[in-house]
Amino acid sequence: MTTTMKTPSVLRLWAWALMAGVLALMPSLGFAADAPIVDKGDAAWMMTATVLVVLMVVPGLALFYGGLVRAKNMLSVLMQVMVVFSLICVLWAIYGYSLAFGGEGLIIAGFDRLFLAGITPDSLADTFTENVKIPEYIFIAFQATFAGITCALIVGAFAERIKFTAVLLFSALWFTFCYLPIAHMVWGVGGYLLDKGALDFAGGTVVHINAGVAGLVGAYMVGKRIGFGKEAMTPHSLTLTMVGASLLWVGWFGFNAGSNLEATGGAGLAFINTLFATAAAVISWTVAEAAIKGKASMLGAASGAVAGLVAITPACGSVGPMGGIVIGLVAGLLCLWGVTGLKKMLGADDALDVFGVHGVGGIIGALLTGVFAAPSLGGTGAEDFSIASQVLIQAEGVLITIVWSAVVAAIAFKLVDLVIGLRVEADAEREGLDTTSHGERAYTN
Amino acid sequence: MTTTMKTPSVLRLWAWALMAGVLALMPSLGFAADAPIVDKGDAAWMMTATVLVVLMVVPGLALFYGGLVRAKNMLSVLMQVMVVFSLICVLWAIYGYSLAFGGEGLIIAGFDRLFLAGITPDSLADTFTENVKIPEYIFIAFQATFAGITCALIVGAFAERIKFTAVLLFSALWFTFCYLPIAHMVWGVGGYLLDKGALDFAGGTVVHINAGVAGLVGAYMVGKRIGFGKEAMTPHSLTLTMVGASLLWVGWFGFNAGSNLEATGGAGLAFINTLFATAAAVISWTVAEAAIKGKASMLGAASGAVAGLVAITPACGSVGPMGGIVIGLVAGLLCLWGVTGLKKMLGADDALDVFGVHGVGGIIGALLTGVFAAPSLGGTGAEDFSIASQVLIQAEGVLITIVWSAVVAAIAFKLVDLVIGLRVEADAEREGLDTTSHGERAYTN
Amino acid sequence: MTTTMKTPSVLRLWAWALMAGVLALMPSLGFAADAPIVDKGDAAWMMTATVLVVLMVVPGLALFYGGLVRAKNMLSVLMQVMVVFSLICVLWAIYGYSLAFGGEGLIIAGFDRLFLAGITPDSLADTFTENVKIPEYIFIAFQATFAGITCALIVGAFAERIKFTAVLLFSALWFTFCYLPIAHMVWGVGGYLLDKGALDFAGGTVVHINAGVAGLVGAYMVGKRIGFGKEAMTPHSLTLTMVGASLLWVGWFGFNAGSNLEATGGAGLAFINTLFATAAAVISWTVAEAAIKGKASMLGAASGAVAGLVAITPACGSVGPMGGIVIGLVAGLLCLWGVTGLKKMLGADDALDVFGVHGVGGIIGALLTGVFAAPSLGGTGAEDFSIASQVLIQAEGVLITIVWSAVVAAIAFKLVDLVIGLRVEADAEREGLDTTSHGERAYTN
Amino acid sequence: MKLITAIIRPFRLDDLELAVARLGVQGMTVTEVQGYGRQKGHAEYYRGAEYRVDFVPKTRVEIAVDESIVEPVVEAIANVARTGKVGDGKIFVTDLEQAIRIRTGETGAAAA
Amino acid sequence: MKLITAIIRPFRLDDLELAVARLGVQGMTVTEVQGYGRQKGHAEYYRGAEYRVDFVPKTRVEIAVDESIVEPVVEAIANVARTGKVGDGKIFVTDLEQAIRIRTGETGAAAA
Amino acid sequence: MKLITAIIRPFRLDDLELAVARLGVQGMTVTEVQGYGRQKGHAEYYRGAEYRVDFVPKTRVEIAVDESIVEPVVEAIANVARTGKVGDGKIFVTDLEQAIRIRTGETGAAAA
Ligand SMILES: Nc1ncnc2c1ncn2[C@@H]1O[C@H](COP(=O)(O)OP(=O)(O)O)[C@@H](O)[C@H]1O
Ligand SMILES: Nc1ncnc2c1ncn2[C@@H]1O[C@H](COP(=O)(O)OP(=O)(O)O)[C@@H](O)[C@H]1O
Ligand SMILES: Nc1ncnc2c1ncn2[C@@H]1O[C@H](COP(=O)(O)OP(=O)(O)O)[C@@H](O)[C@H]1O
Repeated sequence: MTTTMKTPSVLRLWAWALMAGVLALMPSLGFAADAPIVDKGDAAWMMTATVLVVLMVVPGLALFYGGLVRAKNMLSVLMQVMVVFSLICVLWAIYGYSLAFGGEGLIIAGFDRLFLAGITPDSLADTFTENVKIPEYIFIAFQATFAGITCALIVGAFAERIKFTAVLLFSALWFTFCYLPIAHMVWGVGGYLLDKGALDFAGGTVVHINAGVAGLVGAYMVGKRIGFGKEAMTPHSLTLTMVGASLLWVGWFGFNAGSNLEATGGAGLAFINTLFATAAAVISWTVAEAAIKGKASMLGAASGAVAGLVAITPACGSVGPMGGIVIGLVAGLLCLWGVTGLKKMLGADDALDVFGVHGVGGIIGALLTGVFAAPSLGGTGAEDFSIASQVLIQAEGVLITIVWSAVVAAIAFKLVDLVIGLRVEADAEREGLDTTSHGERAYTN
Repeated sequence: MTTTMKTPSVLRLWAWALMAGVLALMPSLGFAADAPIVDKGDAAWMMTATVLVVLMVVPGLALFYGGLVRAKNMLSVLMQVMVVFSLICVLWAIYGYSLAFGGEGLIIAGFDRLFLAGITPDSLADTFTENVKIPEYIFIAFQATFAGITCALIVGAFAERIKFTAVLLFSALWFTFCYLPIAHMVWGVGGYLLDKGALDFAGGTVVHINAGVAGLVGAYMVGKRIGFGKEAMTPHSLTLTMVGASLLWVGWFGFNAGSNLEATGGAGLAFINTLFATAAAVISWTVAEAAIKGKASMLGAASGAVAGLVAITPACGSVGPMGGIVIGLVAGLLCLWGVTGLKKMLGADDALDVFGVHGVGGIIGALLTGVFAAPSLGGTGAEDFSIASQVLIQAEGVLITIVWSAVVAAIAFKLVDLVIGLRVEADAEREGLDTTSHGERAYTN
Repeated sequence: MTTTMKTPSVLRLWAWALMAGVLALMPSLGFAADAPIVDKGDAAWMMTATVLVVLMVVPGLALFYGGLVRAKNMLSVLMQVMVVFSLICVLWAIYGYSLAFGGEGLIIAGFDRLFLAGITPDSLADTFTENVKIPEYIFIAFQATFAGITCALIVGAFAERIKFTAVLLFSALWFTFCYLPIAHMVWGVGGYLLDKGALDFAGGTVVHINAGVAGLVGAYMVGKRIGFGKEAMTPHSLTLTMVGASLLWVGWFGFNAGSNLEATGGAGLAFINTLFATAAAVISWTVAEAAIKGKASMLGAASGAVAGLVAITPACGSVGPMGGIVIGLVAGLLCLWGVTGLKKMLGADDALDVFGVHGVGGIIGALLTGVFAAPSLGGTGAEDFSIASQVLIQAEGVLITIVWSAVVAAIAFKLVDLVIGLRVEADAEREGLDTTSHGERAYTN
Repeated sequence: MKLITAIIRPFRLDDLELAVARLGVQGMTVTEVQGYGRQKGHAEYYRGAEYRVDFVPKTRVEIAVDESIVEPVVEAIANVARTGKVGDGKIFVTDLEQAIRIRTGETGAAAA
Repeated sequence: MKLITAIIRPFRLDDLELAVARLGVQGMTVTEVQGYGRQKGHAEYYRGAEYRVDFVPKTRVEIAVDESIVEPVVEAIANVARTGKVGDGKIFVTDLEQAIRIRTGETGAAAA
Repeated sequence: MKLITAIIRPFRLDDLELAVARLGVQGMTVTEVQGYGRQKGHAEYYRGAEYRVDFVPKTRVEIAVDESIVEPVVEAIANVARTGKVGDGKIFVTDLEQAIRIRTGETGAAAA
């Protein structure tokens, strides 16, 4: 039922899954021979989970971000999220899936699956359970949405001043040279990070730290918004931000419990952690804010929810409900610091706190997974589980991701700057990107 | 396929389900011996259903309520819904599940499951079908969302004038001393109301009447809004209210069909009733309004949808589609009266008509379930089904819930009033709760 | 796994499915004898898919349309979508299902299933796989949402000037005399179009061309809005339009992959096409707009998504991912022309471009399905698949639908005009339909 | 003709409407405005960012009246708009050289 | 310099813009306002609550012009704004002691 | 008393506030308005429909002041509002016959 209990590394299983999936396409090896079990319940759940991840991006993330900018830039944010997601989906079909999961390799997989060559409705992808498989098309779609949301997350950092074309070009570059290798190294057959045994159930490093770091680099390289720190830049609709945060929560159940690839008790664990850890983070952020500022804000509660979701992502399959709640409580507190104290220290205009929430939350989650996966703390780790060594393994994964993402992002932004420039004209920024970049306004009568 | 047909009482089945679930954890009894059937299709559906209930609360209910208040109080409503839901989820994990479902008892269950002790991804909970089980974590999450939405429903009654901390304290008290006992008495092993044989498929009494009554008491005890009846208090965004009502409808399919605990034809019945009865209520409220006031309003259509959903909740598993449509038509008419004629009679400032819609709709549904469950009327009742006696049983359940909820709510509000006070300052109420209680505004440029 | 591969006609399968479903209710024929396979995974997926289609209508379509009108007409659009959907659902239960699927017939089925007579939770409906069945109630609900959304789609064409009662009466007439026969002729047992072997996996003709044509006729017959072409009629909230488009995308996974009736690799194909083809259409519309007008608009991206979804609808089960992407790219380009060049040529005030997007997109999809279903192009067509002849078959289906829908719509509008009149008073139109037709405003403070 | 411009607390508008109507005033034009003055605003927090909002929502009422009733109207406005707390607002009176009712072309008092 | 303030029906603005431009007016300032007058509003229902809305959406146009063209401008506005139905609005003319173009510091007619 | 009405670029408001405060101005009333003038607007496209938007968002500031400080205030406003680009806006000065502080009934300079 929960193979996550029988092995220290969810990642390894993913690897097996893919390897088998690939081998399954080579009857010569006779591997596909022993009849695979394909349960329609798994297929049903994985399609549902994939739909939920799409919901996270459009309209979820788009609204969470959009509500935070000024009305004059609303459409530019919605546009960036929707088009980046669409672009990455198409690139995923063309070469992304192939490079990340289309074979074996240290840093990338291979080119056999370019244009999804050779895959049919009958093709199967493995799950974490020996011989249990799901239709490969569903697995491809599920993974496509992960790639898409990761790139879309980044746009929050340089919102309200970047050129639309610059966002697209950067996304394509970063996706190709950072997301794909990291995804393969963590989840792909023969991937470097894989054998380290790092625990990342649903993508805390691959998705959140990865995007958070790229965003921070972007905030530095694109520069601050005109009037930043001087003029008021108030969220034009916290209502929409709350709706976005809510849809992120709703969709995240698919993101986390879907990562189990089967509708089992293991998915149930990931599911319940996604509910309770998030609720705990809402509470801790709210209480902390009330304690510090005298008032608990809606934006705080919404931010707390996202912080909790980010932090529980790598942990949800390997920690117990109580461990999850503790992770949520900690995430709420530290991410509040991430968007206040830390933000001031970093001195970058990370407009929508991509790093403060996703970067910080992702790191907290990755490290604490190494703690609460311990059976002694209610986790699903094996008997011989050692917190110390696991935390070290987690830390290495985090570090590599940070460095890789930072370097690729820096080069990509530089390149984009040279080719088409990163920022819009000062006047255009003042007037707002909606009319100047997209020729329309979000609200009229 | 539909065991609901083989027994007069869905509640009894729930009891068996839980008892078995509990027993399953005591191998000594050898009960767990005969291999349980765990179908991934059920697990997939129940996870989906739980996600849908979360969607009902955030952002569904939050928007349905939020759109109805003035812009200056928007965030306070969104905040109350989100934080109350989060708080109850955490309390559910700590002691709620244990008290409601963690054992046997007349009024509450037990303390064996505090902090979800002893539950693992392999733990199973029973369904209504002998020996068919689902992962217990999923059942816990599903039930957690029911507790959360019930408490969140109440906030509509005293919106726009209550202290945020008062809402939280009240919610915790009412949840502990009213929701948990009622839930156990109706659904828990050995619960008092259970053996009466009352029909409440998805929680018409436990959720809606329960919340509606608590809300009404709150409206009386918190008092009217400043300017109530004198100044115009128009909904700041019926657009958002319509979105909220729509998401409630969408999520309610999980709420109702999920209560079947299995993906069977029985779930299909609950599902189709949730579609047709609601549609019928939209029509009847719309037509009635047009007849009475000359115009059919969007708020009316949205309110009709919610009224129909509330009324079909206890009935959806035991009445046929045509019986469901009749219940929907009646609910639309009577709830329209509930928010107009009855409201005037009650004389309370139940700001968002929690009682008029959920209280009234819940009562209608509970009673009519006793009528249309009759096989002669297309219901799933047994051959010997007697409308008269069943309606009496239903009435008793309703009455007990009303009294219990009213008493607990009254005491809880009094207590909160003494400890921290219920209302904000008059000036703060005038300025709006968003800036004064939460230090932010919902909309700026 | 994917029977769609074993037969040239998905439609034929639907027919078998229904016929068997009907026969299954006549044990005398002994048909029901060979034990049917009912997989809970299929039931779970089909309930999920149905919920997703509901999400497409309320709030999806309502917001997509509502955001495009002026604030003074917002509620009228939300109201028309919600009430039309509700009305059709009730009519579906009363006679729609029976006429469309309740028996055999050239143009309509029969009257045996009026009021869903004789259907119980145990009744089963067939899928495309021999002997694999799903609970009939779920199939009825799934089909009900298709009928509902089709009628709701039409309202976009005559928005901002039509009488509310006129919309309802027209919808009932058109549903009865156009939707039901077309649905039966295409999907029902003995239906005329069925044996032609046309491919329409998820309803490109029945839903989109059908609605698009009715809308165009409506735009002509209701006449232009006062000030059309002279005054600015800017969308009052592209934010809401983007949210609506996003929810349409999200829900469409249920619409398309649900049409497979089983959670199999075939559903996986429909699913992945719904992701990639749509993404491709977003890109092509965006790029084309940037090339033509110098700026890529959010409304363009949202419109592109819907265009892609419409076009892939008939194709999603029979074309490969790359074929789907090409269809998406083409749809994005041609629908952009549909709402600009073509629209000017047609000279009708199709307010929200129902024909330009759904009509044009539906036609493109229907025809290109005949091309990319070819195995040589990665489609699931049989060995002997001939593009030329298939395209001809597709074209015939399109033509018949266009003519039938146009004629019925014209007569229906004329009738409504005579009975209650189509348009509101000029003053009412100026003031806006929200206050004049519904007695409320969408936004206040 | 004179133009009376009053800046008041929004929730006093309904009463103002009634009060001036009693004096025969048949129309007015109202604008939502932001007021800045002795009445202090409030503080807002958005994650790391804190802002002082100096502006308070006010309602601006314009009433064109005949000289003869300027006094009573001004008084009536002052009375209904007064709460005694800082922020009650102002009343300004300016001279109108011309006032025309578009529909009829009437001018002066007849136009009001 | 004079300041012409016109309160008109929103949908007449575009035509007004063209009309005054023909007279050499190069700029104006427009505000969305709520009008109260002979033209009655409408009723609204929200569940149990019924409200009479007396205010009607209007557009307020301010144009600073030189004495010399006050007459023709006022006339032009009156003509385009007139529908003949109650609610057409008003035109007010007040004296401007000073008018300055911020960018150049020009004053008087040159500032308009 | 005089009423100074300035139409400026929205983002200059904060500085204007500080500048006039330094001159002892204790209050003002601000309105969001649409400006039409030499500064051209922008084009918008919504599918088939293209619109030229001539109006530019501006902020209208009203300040009642005593004769004595009209000059410095006008100058201060002009200075902070000036960017030198077309669209900086206007400053109008009109005579106030009366100014009353509702709360206290004070009139004239004391009311401002
Ligand atoms: N000098 C001024 N010019 C124009 N409007 C003013 C001026 N001073 C105050 N106001 C308006 O009057 C409102 C109330 O003024 P304030 O000083 O806050 O309270 P009070 O009038 O009771 O002293 C302000 O919000 C502003 O809209
Ligand atoms: N005395 C007044 N002072 C200021 N504005 C007025 C006055 N009377 C009317 N208005 C404005 O003129 C508009 C039209 O006036 P109304 O009496 O409704 O129609 P008409 O001008 O055709 O008689 C009103 O909505 C209001 O904005
Ligand atoms: N004649 C006028 N009457 C009233 N307001 C005007 C007039 N001319 C310009 N304005 C206002 O001043 C603003 C700036 O004017 P504009 O001609 O665009 O630039 P500038 O003042 O630098 O020449 C306009 O947007 C409008 O709000």
